[in-house]
Amino acid sequence: MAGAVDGLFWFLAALSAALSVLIFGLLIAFAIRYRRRAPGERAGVARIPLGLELAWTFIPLGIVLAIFGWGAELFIRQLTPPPGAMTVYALGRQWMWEVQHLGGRREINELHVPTGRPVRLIMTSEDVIHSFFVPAFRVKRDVLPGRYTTLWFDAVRAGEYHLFCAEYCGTKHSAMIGRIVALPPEAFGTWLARDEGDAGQPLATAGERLFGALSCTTCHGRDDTRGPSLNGLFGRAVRLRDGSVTTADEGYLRESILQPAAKVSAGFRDEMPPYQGRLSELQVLQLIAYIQTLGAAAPP
Amino acid sequence: MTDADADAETDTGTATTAATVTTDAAGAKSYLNAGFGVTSWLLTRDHKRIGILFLVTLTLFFFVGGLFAVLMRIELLTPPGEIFQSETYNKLFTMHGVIMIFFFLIPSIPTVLGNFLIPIMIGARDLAFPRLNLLSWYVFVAGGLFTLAAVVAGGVDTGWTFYTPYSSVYANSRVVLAGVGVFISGFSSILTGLNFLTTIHTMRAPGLTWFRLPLFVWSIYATSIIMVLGTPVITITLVLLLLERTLQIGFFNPSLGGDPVLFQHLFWFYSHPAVYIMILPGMGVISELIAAFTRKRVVGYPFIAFSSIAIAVLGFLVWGHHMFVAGQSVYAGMVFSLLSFLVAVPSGIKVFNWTATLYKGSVSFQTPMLYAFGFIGLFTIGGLTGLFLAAMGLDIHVHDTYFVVAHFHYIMVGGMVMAFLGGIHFWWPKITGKLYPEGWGRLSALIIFVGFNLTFFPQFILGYLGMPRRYHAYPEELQILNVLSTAGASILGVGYVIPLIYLFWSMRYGRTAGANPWAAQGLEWQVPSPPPVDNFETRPTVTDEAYAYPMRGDPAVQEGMRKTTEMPP
Amino acid sequence: MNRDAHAHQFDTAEQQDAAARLGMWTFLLTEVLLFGGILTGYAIYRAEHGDAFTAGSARLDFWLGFINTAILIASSLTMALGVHAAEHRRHRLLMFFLAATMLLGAAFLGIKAIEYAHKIHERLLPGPLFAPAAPGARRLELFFSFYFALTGMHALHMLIGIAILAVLLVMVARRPDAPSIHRRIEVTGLYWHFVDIVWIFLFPLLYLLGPAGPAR
Amino acid sequence: MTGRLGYFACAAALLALLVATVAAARVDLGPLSTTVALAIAGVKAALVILYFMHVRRGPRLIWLYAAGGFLWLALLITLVWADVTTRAPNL
Repeated sequence: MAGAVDGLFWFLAALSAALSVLIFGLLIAFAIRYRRRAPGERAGVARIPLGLELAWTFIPLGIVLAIFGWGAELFIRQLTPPPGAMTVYALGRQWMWEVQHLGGRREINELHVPTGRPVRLIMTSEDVIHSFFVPAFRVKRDVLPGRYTTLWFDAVRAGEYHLFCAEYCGTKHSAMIGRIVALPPEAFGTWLARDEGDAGQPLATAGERLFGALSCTTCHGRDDTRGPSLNGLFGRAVRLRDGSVTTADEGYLRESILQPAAKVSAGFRDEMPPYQGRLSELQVLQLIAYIQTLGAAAPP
Repeated sequence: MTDADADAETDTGTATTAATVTTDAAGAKSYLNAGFGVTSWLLTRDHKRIGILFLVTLTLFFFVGGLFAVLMRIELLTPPGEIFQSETYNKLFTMHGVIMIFFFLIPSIPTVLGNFLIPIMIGARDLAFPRLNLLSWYVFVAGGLFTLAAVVAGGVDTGWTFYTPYSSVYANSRVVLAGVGVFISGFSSILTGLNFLTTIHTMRAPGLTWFRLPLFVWSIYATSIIMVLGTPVITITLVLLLLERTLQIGFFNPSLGGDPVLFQHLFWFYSHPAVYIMILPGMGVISELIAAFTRKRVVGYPFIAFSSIAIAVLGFLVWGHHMFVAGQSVYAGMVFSLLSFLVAVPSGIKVFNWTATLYKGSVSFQTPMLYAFGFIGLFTIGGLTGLFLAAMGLDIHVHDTYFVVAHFHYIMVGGMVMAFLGGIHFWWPKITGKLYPEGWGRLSALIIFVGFNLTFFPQFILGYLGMPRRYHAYPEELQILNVLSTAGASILGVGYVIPLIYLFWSMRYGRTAGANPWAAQGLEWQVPSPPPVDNFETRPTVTDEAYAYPMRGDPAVQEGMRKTTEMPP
Repeated sequence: MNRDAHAHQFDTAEQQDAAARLGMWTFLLTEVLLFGGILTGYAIYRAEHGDAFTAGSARLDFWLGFINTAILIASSLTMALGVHAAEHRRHRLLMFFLAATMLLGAAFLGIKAIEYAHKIHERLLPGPLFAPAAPGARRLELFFSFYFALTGMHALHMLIGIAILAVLLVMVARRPDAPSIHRRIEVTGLYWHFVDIVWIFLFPLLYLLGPAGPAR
Repeated sequence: MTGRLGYFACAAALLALLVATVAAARVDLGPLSTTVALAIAGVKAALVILYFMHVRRGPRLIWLYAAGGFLWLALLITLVWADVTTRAPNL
């Protein structure tokens, strides 16, 4: 992706340079050629044909429309993670990045990733708006409180890269920085398996325990009883009470845990208590990770 | 003897003298001599004096805002951020932004040159609502005092964008004082815009049809539309923000189901068009300067006039390009990106037409024209780099980096401030009746141009390399470019101080300017310098288009020069 | 008749009238967008949290809102008649209509105050004092944030309108033949009608969400 | 005195529309109910603008100003709406 972004950048740089040279060249040439030679000198009559006016109206229009298309196509690609991307969760908080791997390892202001495999981040903030910015990968996305945003990148070469917070977030904004460590796949595997004192349970395991502790099973069982069954829910299309259809992705699950009334599944009543304020963002992530594992075990 | 004087003596004879002579003969007092006490200024309803009041106030704010910029650049000389605490640095860039945007750039040309010139250019005695005009200044000063109080009381650290929930819940600085200051100053903007719109619609001199108006009037008209339609939205948004902060009434707070992105929508609905409030009047000034210093009608007059309106309208439809990475929907982003690109077209039209105006012109290089050249160059670069930011896929990378900082400084400082200084120099003889020293003028224009580019061009590179804005410490590999930028800033600072000194000096010691030192066309050059209180002895009647300069080989003017106006007997 | 008198910057009284009218319309343009900022937020949140907003609407006193709408329509009528009287130089009639408009405006504000008192008593004032217990209460609070912002801003405009009318009433009483009176009355009328229009939109937007409203 | 009669007629129409909007709200029109309520409000506002505020006999410029504010507000709401309603939950 970085190469594709740079392609557009340098194209635009070249275009800008060419246009600047054209305009500055004409300005200077005209200024010298038509400089005032005598104090009372008058200007000559010069008619600009309408065709020329139209040309410098519509040719730039065509050019900018083409650039729009290019930029938009690039944008869509940057927002669509390729299949098989590795999911990692990131929490922004004044003034640190907390990264949670599915397997349970947790990092502060660091993110270890394997080379050659796309990484998809699911991010949220616990306080103000932050922005996850890795210049080397040409990616950036704001991290908002109260909802998930995502971002993906592909570290081609092993190495260390800057991680910045790009949205002003308070006193230590410029200290909310870290590094992305891209390791070859084997080295990454070793790193992931190691415990440097930060490893908790795998997210899904913690989520399962929490699921039980919160008595979610009372309503969400193997079959649709009081609440819809969660088996095989993740990634599926869900029909809602008001007739609309949505996809059960991370954002939907988060909202349905914290504010169940917002989107109620068709055929069910709005009777689940909201968990907003009762669960930390990390706990929500654990529950989501657990619900995703329910997909595998679900009967067709 | 400078070119200007020579021109004045050889070429002013025809169109201008009639008006000058009649007014002088009547012995009318100039607006500067009409009264001398402090109250004669503080209670004046003369649009010219109010323009001067704004000029003095804005100059003060410009140098206060500039001081913050200098401190920031000093801090950024070294990577680790050793001079100020990060807290202090955050307040510096916030106060720099708030003061420069709300208390200098937005009011600058409209309230100073617009106030002074619009009534004269349309042949009126004053604006439609002189008392509202004075009120506008008092409101502005009140807003400014609140904001300065916020600085004195410890500063504000939210960034000029006041994004929630940081500003409404988390910030520990004087958000309320600064917010109230900006809120109040908004009313000044609304009153000014309202006054201009009404005046231009109802008070044009007989015969002064829309397409005979100077392009500066068109640009101020377009600017006023934005002021009137946009400012109320930020005003009310700030009210909601302040309510949320002081009374904890939720409007944007995510814990109530609110949406911080909504704040950004409402904020940019005004603040993006506000960019055009800053640049459109500058474009108007440049059109005037180019016409005067090439002695030609600006090429493509209707295109330039309508492109101002087009920019004002299109400018309202593009605000979402500040939010491509902010969690806005992809589809909305597409719409905003497409519309943003469309703004490039009317901007391009202006640049091409200005350039073409030089063709076969009689180009002279006095200070205002040097500023005009600087404007076109820097605006071109600023505009072209706008394409980078409107392209969504590329904006992801450069958004909120120094690339953006450089881009908008090229537009606002490179464009707007250049135009402001060019306009001040051009109309200085009219405003004060005195000539500024031409040599110093050219020198400082050159210093500013060089200093500006040295300050801000490296910032494009910094942004591309990934340096985020609002960082008071940065990685070591970026130091060289930052040092270059700081060096440029010190040159730029000198460039800004020189005109301040010689313009002051010229008020007392400058040589007396005639009514029309540039041999320029336009109603403002037909009244004495400085103009009398009521501008015109008798209402002028306009019979010709704007910029009716006599031309070589034009059969229409062979037998004599055209007159722009005829004074009734 | 000194009707032709005009300020020095104008050429004729007609020009001054046109400028005053256009100036006021421009001001109203800004007012539309002033309310528009809050309305945008309201529209967006209503789309997102429809149920909570309907529930909030059901807690408003529909009949008080209805009566207030009728009162404002009546006040617009008296204002229009006042402008008409001013045009025809009927000063006594003009004073009567100005007073009637003020009274109707005050009645509106009185009823609004009763509504506010009820809401505060029910602890529906958003902020730290907000205390309903039902699930989804946070969204309900959001509705009331907007209810108070919109109606509060409207009430503030009513207050300003009444104050202007009071000043005009005194002016007419003192100098009924002052040349600028008819212009001032006309321009104030525009303002008053605008404030009425705002309420015409606020009433259905706030009070008539879903069938719950008028059924009670 | 036709002017005065016109004002009374206008006020009567406004009150009738007020009753109509209440009646419409009593009927459950589903998602249409808001549209109907706003449409009636729009008609009422138009009556006030055209008759009470004399735009009907005003110059074209005043028509433009009267419509401009609402147009601009519609623009603001539409574009913000376009964002909020098309956000994929997870993007």
